[in-house]
Amino acid sequence: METDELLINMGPVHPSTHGVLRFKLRMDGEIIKECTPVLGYLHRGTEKLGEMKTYLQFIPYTDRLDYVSAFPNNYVFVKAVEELAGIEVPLRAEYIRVITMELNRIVNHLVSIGSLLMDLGAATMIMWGFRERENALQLFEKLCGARMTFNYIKPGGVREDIPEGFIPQLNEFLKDMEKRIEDYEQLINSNEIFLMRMKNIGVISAQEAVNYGMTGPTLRGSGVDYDLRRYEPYSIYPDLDFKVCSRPEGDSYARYIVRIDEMKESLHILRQVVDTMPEGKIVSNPKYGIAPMTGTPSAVSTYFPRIFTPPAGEVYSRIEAPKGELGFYVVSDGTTKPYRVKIRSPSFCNLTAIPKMVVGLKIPDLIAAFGTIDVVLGDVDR
Amino acid sequence: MIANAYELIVYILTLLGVYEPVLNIFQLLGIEYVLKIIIVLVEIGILFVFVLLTVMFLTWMERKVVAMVQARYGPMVTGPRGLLQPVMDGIKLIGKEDIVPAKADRWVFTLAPFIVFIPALLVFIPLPFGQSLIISDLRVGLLYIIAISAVSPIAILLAGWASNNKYSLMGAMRAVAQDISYTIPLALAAIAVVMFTGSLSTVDIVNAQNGTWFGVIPRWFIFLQPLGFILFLIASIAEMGRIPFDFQESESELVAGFFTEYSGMKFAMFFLAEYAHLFSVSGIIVMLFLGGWALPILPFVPAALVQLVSLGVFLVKTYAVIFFAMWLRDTVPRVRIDQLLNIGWKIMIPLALLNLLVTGFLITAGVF
Amino acid sequence: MNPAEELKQKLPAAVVSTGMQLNKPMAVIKKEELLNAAKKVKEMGFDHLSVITGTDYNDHFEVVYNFFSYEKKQNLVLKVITDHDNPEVDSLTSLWKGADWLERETYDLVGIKFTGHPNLIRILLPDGWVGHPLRKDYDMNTEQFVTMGEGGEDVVSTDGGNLLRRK
Amino acid sequence: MDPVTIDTTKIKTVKKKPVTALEKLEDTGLISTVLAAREREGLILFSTVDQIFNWARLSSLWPVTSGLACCAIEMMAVAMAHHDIARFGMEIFRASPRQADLMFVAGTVTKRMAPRVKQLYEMMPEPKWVIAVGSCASTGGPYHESYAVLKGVDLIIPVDVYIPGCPPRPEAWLYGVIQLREKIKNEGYGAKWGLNK
Amino acid sequence: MAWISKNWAMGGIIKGLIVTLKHVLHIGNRPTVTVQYPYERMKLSPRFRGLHAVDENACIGCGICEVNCPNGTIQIVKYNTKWYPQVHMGMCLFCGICVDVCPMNAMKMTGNYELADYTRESLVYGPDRLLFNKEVKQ
Repeated sequence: METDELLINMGPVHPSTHGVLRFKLRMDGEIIKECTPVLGYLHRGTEKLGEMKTYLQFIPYTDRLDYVSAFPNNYVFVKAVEELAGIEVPLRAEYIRVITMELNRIVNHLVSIGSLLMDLGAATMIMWGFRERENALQLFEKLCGARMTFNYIKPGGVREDIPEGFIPQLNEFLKDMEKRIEDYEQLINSNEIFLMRMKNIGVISAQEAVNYGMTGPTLRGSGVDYDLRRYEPYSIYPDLDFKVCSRPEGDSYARYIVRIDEMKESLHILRQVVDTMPEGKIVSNPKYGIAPMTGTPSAVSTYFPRIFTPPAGEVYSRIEAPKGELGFYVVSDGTTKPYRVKIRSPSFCNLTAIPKMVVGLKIPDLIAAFGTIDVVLGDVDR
Repeated sequence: MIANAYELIVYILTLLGVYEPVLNIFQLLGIEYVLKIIIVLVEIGILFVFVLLTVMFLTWMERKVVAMVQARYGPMVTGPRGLLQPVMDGIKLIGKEDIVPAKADRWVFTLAPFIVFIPALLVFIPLPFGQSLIISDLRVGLLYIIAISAVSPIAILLAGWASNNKYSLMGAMRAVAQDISYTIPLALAAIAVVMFTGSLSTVDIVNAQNGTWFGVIPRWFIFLQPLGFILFLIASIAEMGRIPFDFQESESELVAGFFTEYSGMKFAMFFLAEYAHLFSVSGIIVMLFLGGWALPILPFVPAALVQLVSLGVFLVKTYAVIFFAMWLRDTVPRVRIDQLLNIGWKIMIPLALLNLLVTGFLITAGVF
Repeated sequence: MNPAEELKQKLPAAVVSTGMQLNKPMAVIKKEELLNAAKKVKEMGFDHLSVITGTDYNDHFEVVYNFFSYEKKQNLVLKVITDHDNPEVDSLTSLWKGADWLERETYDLVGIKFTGHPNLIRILLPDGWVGHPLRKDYDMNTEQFVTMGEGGEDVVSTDGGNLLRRK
Repeated sequence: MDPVTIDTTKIKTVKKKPVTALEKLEDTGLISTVLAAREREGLILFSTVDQIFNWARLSSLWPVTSGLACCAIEMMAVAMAHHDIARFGMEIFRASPRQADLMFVAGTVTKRMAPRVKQLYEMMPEPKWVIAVGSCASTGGPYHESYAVLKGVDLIIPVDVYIPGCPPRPEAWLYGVIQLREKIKNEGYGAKWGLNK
Repeated sequence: MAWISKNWAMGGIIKGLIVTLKHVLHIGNRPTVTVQYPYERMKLSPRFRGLHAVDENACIGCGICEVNCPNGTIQIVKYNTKWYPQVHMGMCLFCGICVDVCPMNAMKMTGNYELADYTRESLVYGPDRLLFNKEVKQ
């Protein structure tokens, strides 16, 4: 019998491509023979805009790269600038930054797991995930006045100090979250249909994962026990006790479990940070050292110069964002604006492996594998 | 004894003292068959309205159950607790533009929703809603039900093919594969019940379940056929096309499955058919395994109320099954199409055959 | 030992100079020797290619490669300097598959050609886009519009007439 | 487009819970149309159709699932437990534009995406509405200087309601939805089809 | 048979069903969390960055906010013989930089997020709608 290959365009407007990604699929019946992701439907030219804005003006734009977890984006750009200009950061500011980043990791994984389950057809998990996310977002709003796009971390510190009532609310959230993670595990982890859909799907070996440049939970799901927080420590992570979660299987289920474990680990970190939080200043001034003032609304505006010129040079700074290794390559020519900003986004590099992972699978498997890679299109296309 | 809804209507009219004079008039004119037709039409009208109202209520219920599981309210603004929501959806869909894609096969494209919708109504004919609330007690009622529900794959295939859309076609192919592979265990599980009753008539099946063992346990077939019940339940959820088996409309994979290209009223007909199907299949489950309208306390109910009570019993049981289907939908993800077929062919059919074998053996051995 | 110095010892012909990119050891590599140097770098255990990026310095381009070693926990930066008129360097896709998209992106936005790349086409911008946006001489004033052609492919033109509702 | 002109100053938000029957009717969306019908003389029957259809339309706006960028995450948040757009009967996000009435343009419309957004809009059956959510969709917002971003989605498709915010918090979003309901309430039947005088 | 009992005992599904049933019946501190927006609102943080407000007396019209705005949202316009900022809400990022940089602390951001409107032009908030001692919305 004569058969013909079926060409399918998934996306860019498709319910399960997490935004505007498009897959060109060459199918043999229901089997995927070749998968070509087509990117760029959300390419907004952030890197070019970086050259047109001053350092302080560019910080809000970093929020909008990976909009599910904006704090790490914020932080890594600021970290690059701080390294470039040699700004020292007060300890309390670092603690606040770690709180925000770890909370954001939980939020990110909630969204990631939720949308994975929604793609698989179970709408309940995403509702529950967003319910807890909303509590976290209320914390964010309390802290910085916005829910998703914060513009909170500034070179030399943070924009405002922790408000009253923040820590008790955070503690409540942590207590609540533990129970809720149990719920999720009970709902999903041993569900036979879920296991059928996830086990041995989208397998990628450790060696291949490294070769493709995958990072984050996707890499740790393949058994590479690697986390920048541990091996290239930044901020106050050297002082904290946490374990790096990894699973050897390298399939979709392993990546999912790694995310659940990481949420628990983040709760552990947050508890430590809250317990050992020091008093002190929240912002330092590159010219005058640590500013003699804390907690007032416009601390940054008073003690951080509006016009800010780091010395000429280049830096590649990276951290462990929820999705993987997030890096900013910033070149300064000594003026008020960066000469070049390059964003090494984890989603972009993790997505490289998708064509390899899904060959021989079916469309539903593509969705399952793609969901566990946890891609945000703002981060891919920039 | 009143056998079906027609006789019930005649009985009620006689009680009211209306039937005799009207019949006399018609007999005078020599067209008494017209009266019969009118009564049948009234019957069908009542059924139609009932199905429509049920479907509307079901969509509302579905949204409310989902909302409860997900810690929210569901429709609230339109009408009290959002009860008017499905009505509004219906009116809106009537007012929508009706698009036929340029490359679609117009005739088949328009025909398909009707072919889906009409069998969904026809299934209700031999379904006993109460002691004598049945449109017609066909002697082969069960066979009729299985045969009628086999029509819908054809319509789905027509709809998917006529849309001229890859997603539609794939959705249709999947739906058909699924329907075929699950009709067999469905029928096999039902046959085991028929072996007890020795009749395909739905009335006989329910009557066989009327009464108790030891005065306590109701004589429902679920206790005789637990495996058969589970198989029938799973197969009928697949037949209804609901999560975890909703391949006709697997939203995250195929946009909206075979009715991706449908809009307005035609889409509404698919929607109606889906929920009518949900109700009828739940009713069939109740009829086959949960005793239909039968309840041990029914003999103690005063004769005047027995129709109403039996209807109530049937509805409560049916809604319990429907609630289970909705509850399951909110809990589990969707299985993959090949896994679905694997389960159907490799597990369900052997199990159904085994069930049949054991049942036959036990009946022959005279255990029951 | 500083991996950049190590590389210089092993391949003295390829390394022009060594230095630091702030706190990471950096080696400037000759354009022709890049593939050899990369092979050597991979042998040295740098298995993670973190980022590839290009920068336009008006008179020349710099292509920067950041490597990381999972075993040694070390960083290494390679830098290649090309001329401005015809920027071309060797592709590293044969060594790191992750380099594929990073090189395509650099080609797309900065306009550096990677010889030996199996599929060097634009990745973020549609085919047919004029200019490479991250070059300093990119024309920001001419608006380019994308419309849909046959089969869902993108067609780029400066005329958005059939896309826009009103001028 | 634009057969309907609405005096924006007259529209007020519903702030307190409706108590009387009249207030409840107003809340569900019927009463304003009744008043409007009284004002239009000689069109009583037609206006009754108006009322019912408008009520139906504003009560069952099914959005099309088309998240573009940051705002799409807030769109999910709007549909989720805390804000629950289902209260307005809008939780049925249809993946197929053929069955949708409303499009949330939630996020940056890049030049590459613009023809697809336009196509999506054209695939929707009449009557249809568009809400531009967030700065990016309204005017290009943060990215309006960028080479790759369209400066506002209203350049390619007609927009009914703009919701500023970057991204707007879900309550702002719901406020926008209420504004759209107000607008539909005051539309004549067939306004979207150009039948209105 | 072993395979069936391993994969099809359905223990996991039953566990999941129990969890969801708990939610339906509200067992174990799992209430409905919905905030019914038009009638009730979430508690807003005092730091929330919503619509701008300009102190009529403090603002000197220096234009520092205009210069520092990342994407040119703010324009200084003449109003009542003085110069005040005018904000295009349809373009604003709500980043708060204008508040940070204001030398006179005249720029504030209020908790007003109900800004949806029917036309693009009406998103431009002139001084008449931004200044303090005037009502923001009628």
